[in-house]
Amino acid sequence: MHPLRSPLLTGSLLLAIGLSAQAKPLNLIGPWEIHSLDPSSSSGILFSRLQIAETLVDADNLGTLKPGLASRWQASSDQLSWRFTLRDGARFHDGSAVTAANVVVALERARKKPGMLENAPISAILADGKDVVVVLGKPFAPLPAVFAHSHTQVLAPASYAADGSVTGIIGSGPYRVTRLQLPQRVTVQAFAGWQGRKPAITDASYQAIGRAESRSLMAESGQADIAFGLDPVSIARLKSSPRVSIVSATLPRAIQIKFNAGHKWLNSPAMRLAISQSINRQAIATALLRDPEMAASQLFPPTMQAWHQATLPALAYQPEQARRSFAALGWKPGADGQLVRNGERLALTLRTYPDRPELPLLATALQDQLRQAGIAVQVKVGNSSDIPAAHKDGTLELALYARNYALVPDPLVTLLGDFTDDGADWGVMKWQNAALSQQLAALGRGGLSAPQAAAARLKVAAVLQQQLPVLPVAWYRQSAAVSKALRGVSLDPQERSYRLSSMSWGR
Amino acid sequence: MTPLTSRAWPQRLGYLLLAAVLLFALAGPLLWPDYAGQQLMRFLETPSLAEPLGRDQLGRSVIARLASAARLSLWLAGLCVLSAALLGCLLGVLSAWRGGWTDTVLRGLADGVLALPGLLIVLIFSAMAQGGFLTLYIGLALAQWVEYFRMTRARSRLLLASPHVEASRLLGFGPAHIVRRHLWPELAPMLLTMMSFGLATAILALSTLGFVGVGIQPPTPELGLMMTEALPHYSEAPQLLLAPVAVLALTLAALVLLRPLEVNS
Amino acid sequence: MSTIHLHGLAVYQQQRCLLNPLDLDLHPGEALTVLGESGSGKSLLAHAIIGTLPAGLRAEGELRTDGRRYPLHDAANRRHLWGELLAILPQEPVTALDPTMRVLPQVAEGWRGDGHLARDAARRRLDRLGLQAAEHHYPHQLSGGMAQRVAFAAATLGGARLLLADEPSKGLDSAACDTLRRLLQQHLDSGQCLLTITHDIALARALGGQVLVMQGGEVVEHGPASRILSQPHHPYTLALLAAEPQAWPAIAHPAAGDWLLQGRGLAKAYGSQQLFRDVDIDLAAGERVALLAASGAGKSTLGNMLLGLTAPDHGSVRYRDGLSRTAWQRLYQDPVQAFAPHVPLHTALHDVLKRCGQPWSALEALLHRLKLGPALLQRLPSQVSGGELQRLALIRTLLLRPALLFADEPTSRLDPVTQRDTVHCLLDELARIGCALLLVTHDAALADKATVHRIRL
Amino acid sequence: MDSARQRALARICGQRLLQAAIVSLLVAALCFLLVQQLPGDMAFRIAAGRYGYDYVDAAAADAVRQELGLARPSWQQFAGWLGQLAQLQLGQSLVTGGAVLAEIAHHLGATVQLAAASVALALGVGLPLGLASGLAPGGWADRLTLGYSVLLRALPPFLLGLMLMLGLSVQLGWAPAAGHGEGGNLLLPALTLGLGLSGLTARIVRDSVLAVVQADYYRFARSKGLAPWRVFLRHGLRNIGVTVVAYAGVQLILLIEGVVVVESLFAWPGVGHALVHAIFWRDVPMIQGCTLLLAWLFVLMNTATDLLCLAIDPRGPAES
Repeated sequence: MHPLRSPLLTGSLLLAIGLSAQAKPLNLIGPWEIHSLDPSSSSGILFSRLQIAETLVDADNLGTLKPGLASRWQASSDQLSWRFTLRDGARFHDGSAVTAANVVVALERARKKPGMLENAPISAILADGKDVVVVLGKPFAPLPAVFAHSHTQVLAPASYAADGSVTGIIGSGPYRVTRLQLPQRVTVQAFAGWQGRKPAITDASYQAIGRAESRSLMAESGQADIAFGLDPVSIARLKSSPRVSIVSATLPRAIQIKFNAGHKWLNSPAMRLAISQSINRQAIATALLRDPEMAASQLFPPTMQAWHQATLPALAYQPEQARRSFAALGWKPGADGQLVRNGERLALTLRTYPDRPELPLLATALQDQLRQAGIAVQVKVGNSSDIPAAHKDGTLELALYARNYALVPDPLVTLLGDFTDDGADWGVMKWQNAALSQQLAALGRGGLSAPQAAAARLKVAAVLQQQLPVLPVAWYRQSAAVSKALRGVSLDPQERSYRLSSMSWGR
Repeated sequence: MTPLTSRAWPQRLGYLLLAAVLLFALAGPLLWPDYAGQQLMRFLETPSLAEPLGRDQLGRSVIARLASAARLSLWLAGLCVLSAALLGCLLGVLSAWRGGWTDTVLRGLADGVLALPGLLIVLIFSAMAQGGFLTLYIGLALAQWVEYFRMTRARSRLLLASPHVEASRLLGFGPAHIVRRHLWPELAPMLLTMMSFGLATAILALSTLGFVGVGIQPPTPELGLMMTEALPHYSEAPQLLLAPVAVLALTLAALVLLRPLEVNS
Repeated sequence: MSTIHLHGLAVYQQQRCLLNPLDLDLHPGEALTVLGESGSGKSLLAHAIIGTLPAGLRAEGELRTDGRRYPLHDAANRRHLWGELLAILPQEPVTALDPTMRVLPQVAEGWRGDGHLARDAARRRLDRLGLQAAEHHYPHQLSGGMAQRVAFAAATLGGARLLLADEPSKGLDSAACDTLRRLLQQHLDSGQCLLTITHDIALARALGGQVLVMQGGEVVEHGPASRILSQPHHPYTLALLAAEPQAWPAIAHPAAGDWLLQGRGLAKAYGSQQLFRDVDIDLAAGERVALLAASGAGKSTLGNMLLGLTAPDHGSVRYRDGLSRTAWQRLYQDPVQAFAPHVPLHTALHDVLKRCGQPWSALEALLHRLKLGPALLQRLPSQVSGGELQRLALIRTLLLRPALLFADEPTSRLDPVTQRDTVHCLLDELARIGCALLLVTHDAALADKATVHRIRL
Repeated sequence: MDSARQRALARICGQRLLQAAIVSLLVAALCFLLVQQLPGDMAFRIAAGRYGYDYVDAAAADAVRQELGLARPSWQQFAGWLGQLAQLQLGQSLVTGGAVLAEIAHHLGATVQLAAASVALALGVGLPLGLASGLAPGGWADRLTLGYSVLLRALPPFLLGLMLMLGLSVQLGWAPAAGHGEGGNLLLPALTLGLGLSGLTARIVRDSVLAVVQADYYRFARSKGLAPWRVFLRHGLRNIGVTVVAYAGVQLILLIEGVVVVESLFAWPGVGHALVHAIFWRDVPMIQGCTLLLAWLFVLMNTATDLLCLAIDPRGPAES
């Protein structure tokens, strides 16, 4: 190269980088297509994550609630009515003010749809001046957490068509939508009327890219600045890429196997424990998740600080023990190694779904590990709805899925649904435990002192560990590939926000 | 059949490749029978003498999976092509023989199916039951029969209207004789050519379906599925991706080369 | 205009001589016609002159004209003479015309002079040939005769001095043959040279000039047409002339017997084109009838109708009772097309024997009588000569002892000698079993000799 | 235009219309079968599509069932659906609730854009290769083209796409790897499809060049004294065009099939992409809509090639 040209070139490059730091829009990619604008749809959460729409309540990394559109909230003394006071001066992106009446309309619409609000015993939502009042049928301590869920997004009245369908996203967050190209792309820009700190990233767009391999290649080639939903192997590879770094957060999510506890073979805790002992979680986490720490020793991951119990004995791989337990239950290996009892061979069906790409892979690994233990497992990879459907008609035997215990920031809401007496689609099946129900109900009513609550949670975790109505397999670490030019990137363990407003382009 | 040595080199190469793939698909599963056994802690083991292609992400033997996948692809594709050819030929001859309404209806149906690209038919069928061999088979066979139908019908119509068939009829011969002496010898070589091509299409479709995620379900090894699974490992274990790609490419190249090539220099 | 000389013209395949050296002089206005049997190397002659021999063949000798010499072994040195000195009259005019181009530009592109004048020249030429209405037509809209005239116009518009016509009358009916003759005559009259290669003696006679008789790659006789075609010396030429139907001695025909079939008020149309209507026809056992008409008049259709292969639009056919379905047989114009192409003759005939329950000896007797060797049966239909195959086709029908044989131009593709032999065999064998004959032909002389009654459509 | 050509035009349009009608019926029947055969409860699947795997449960499924009237007998649904189809209303997506026609209309533009770019690319590469090998059969260009086409035939489109992504995008950084809406996004998917088609195109062109050059009329034109290049221009190109166009019409099926895979790989928001998603969610009206649209697109392209044939060759396309 010519000696003079080199500094010139460097200079212009620097200039270009400097300029681009001002103007360059941020490219986010993820697997989620935008099929609908309705907050209750699976796409709704995207508008929360992009900080376009707000909910009344927000949450931090640990799920501690903090003000959102409501600046404070207060339960009545009988715990049957909650009052949420709206933030002063909040405005929608179309310039109109956020009023309590608007919020009530949005929440009433949400109540008519299936979703999170069903879990709370709400009898009415009313506007009272600047306050929104929620009337309950019975006490429900985690109610504010429910109003942190994206199903309860507050959209401006102009977002709705006459028939109640959502035609546009007019929220009140720091970013406003500039362009919507369903099902692939949303482009946003910083909202000038936002009351909080002005975001450094002024322009961003989210694009849905269906295949994981395409996403990792886009990150690798620098086409995308942040890529979500990467498979473990790509993450391992991208760690050595010069362009991107990997940012991770452990999620309050567990990959677990649901048992049909009413099944004639699966109805004893001893049997379920023996199956648990046949599973080498360490190997699965190492080989498939590339993350040995993610081998689940109990249901609740350490990131659920309040619920994770360090004192519980860990679930471990004990094939010898398992063999003895099977034998004690009458299951003896036949000539081909498969367990037989009274002429019946131990064969089960495991259902799972491909929406989370690691699940079929994990199912395959589990299938082989259980085969070595003498259990013939047929893996059925189908639609995610096959699991609740099979739960309903009672044909389910085993199901492998990833359960998010932070659908709302307080896991109690999900636990109350999943582990109550009659079972639930994504929780237990034909299993109940009076002690556990009692503890959960007490937590739900609220009013327990902190040590009492902690004791109740320990009891719940202990029962689950002993009875194993669901079998924890692995925990979950969310990772994203992030361009090295970006600063201030962190992942929200609650998966509520991409935190665009706190990022900036580095120098 | 003309002897192998008198054929053009591309064809000879095609036979050689096909024989190699067939040998691998038939003998491979006997030599390396355990395609499902995992040794999780030995994932992505590099190739060794015992495991010539190493182990995959679940610590399974790659060569065993590859052999089994090759056998499955050839077997399923062969079955589809045979069924499609049989159905297409029968309907084609029927249509040409009966003419009239039979012909009109069958031709309309064939035209309709023709406008429905094969992959779409297979996709719709796989949507009905994921991973079922039967649906895949029906879908692939239904997507392919039209070609055979059209060819058989067109040729048979010409042949049935030809003087030699008329002469045979005047001589008092019945349909069996006409099919055996007049139609079959004309149709057979074309059918063979089409079937080799159809086989390639079917194998390709199978692997594509595996890639789209509606084909054969794991852990059954299938070429497209193996590629999809191996894809993330392309940099850490390239042999994982290259092995199924090579088998697929060699099979397809063999089938393409088998076609009598129009090299009339 | 000067004479074109060909000196020492010969064709070799490696060391083997396919065409022995010969000298030719082509004088303006005088036709030169090469007569000979198939495979006598006639077509090689034309290719050697133009420079289009297939790969592997080599020409020797030279072409001399206007004081220039063109050695024939170098095919490329005559390329620039195409259209200017050498022109070719295509054998099959329909396929020689570009299907995607209108007639006028196809003719005009042969023009050698000023480009502006090409279209006018072409138009004038087409007018002269009576094709003024067709100049904007596409080839597929032309009849066979029109296509022939267009091809002639296209080949000759450039004014090439030598026109080469290779088997120009092959497959043409008599009307088209007449047109062809007139065209070639016109060409000669304009003072050009013409080299025609044919086995059609009538055409050679009509063109006059010089005649060259070839047999097995060798010229056996050479001289003016008037002498050679009336007083030939060489035995081959003699045989060729004697084989013309006109020259055949009269044939004794058997007497007709009982009625065989009656067709009444027969009519057939294809689309809007009426082939024939109100045709009455009677055939009696052993009777010999010729069906004469121009091409496209429905001769074959009528024959098929009588055989029951085609249903009439109107009218009906009555057959004498007591005859089996296989009593009605047919011989085809092209015997190759009458046999399943991939089945050896042995198998094909064996199938027939099995079907009619006759012993192998019946076939052997027939083969013997028709002078065919049994070794022939090991071959495929395409590997047997036309005359032999037509006789095998005859044998195949005779095995079924037919009552009527419908022979559709059975000899029109054969050279005269083979034609004569085949027709005589046919008549002898039919007389032996008392079978009637319905012969379709466009050759009036043949009809005269081979049949008793004639029907015109 | 002469009457023969008008008749041919009418025949082509009639035939193709009939074909489109039959394929519509076929797709409708297949989709009906699909509804009948679907394993599991349709309402559950739709709920999974709408609300996501974390939220699909019996309650959500009940709500969907009520809203969409899925409790009706399937034949009633099908009858209503056929009625809609007859009025060219493709119904509403079971997942998003939006009108299928409107949703696909967005995708159609992307698919057409991709298809056009691929065909242009295939011709750009395939024509010169085919001409070069057809004019010198057995020569080096011919052998090269043969190898090229065999290689491309042996590569499944998804693999070719991945290789291009890795090479052009990750290693060289010449083009965006996937996505839509930025400049250059079209390059890789079009290249994947176009290269795949070009191998075949080259062989077709080569064969038809060879056939034309050996044809009687071509040799006759040569013998009229025209220079070789004039013969090629006057008689070669058009006749080669006829066969190439006619055959290309049949091969367009590869394009439609490729579209499905390539769009999914490159996240190109076309009809094929939508189809794969719809199949995943068992969104039957959407499957029907996408399939119909792709089939109609194919019929339309075939009609276009037929008409092009007719424009070049007065005899019109050969009867199918």
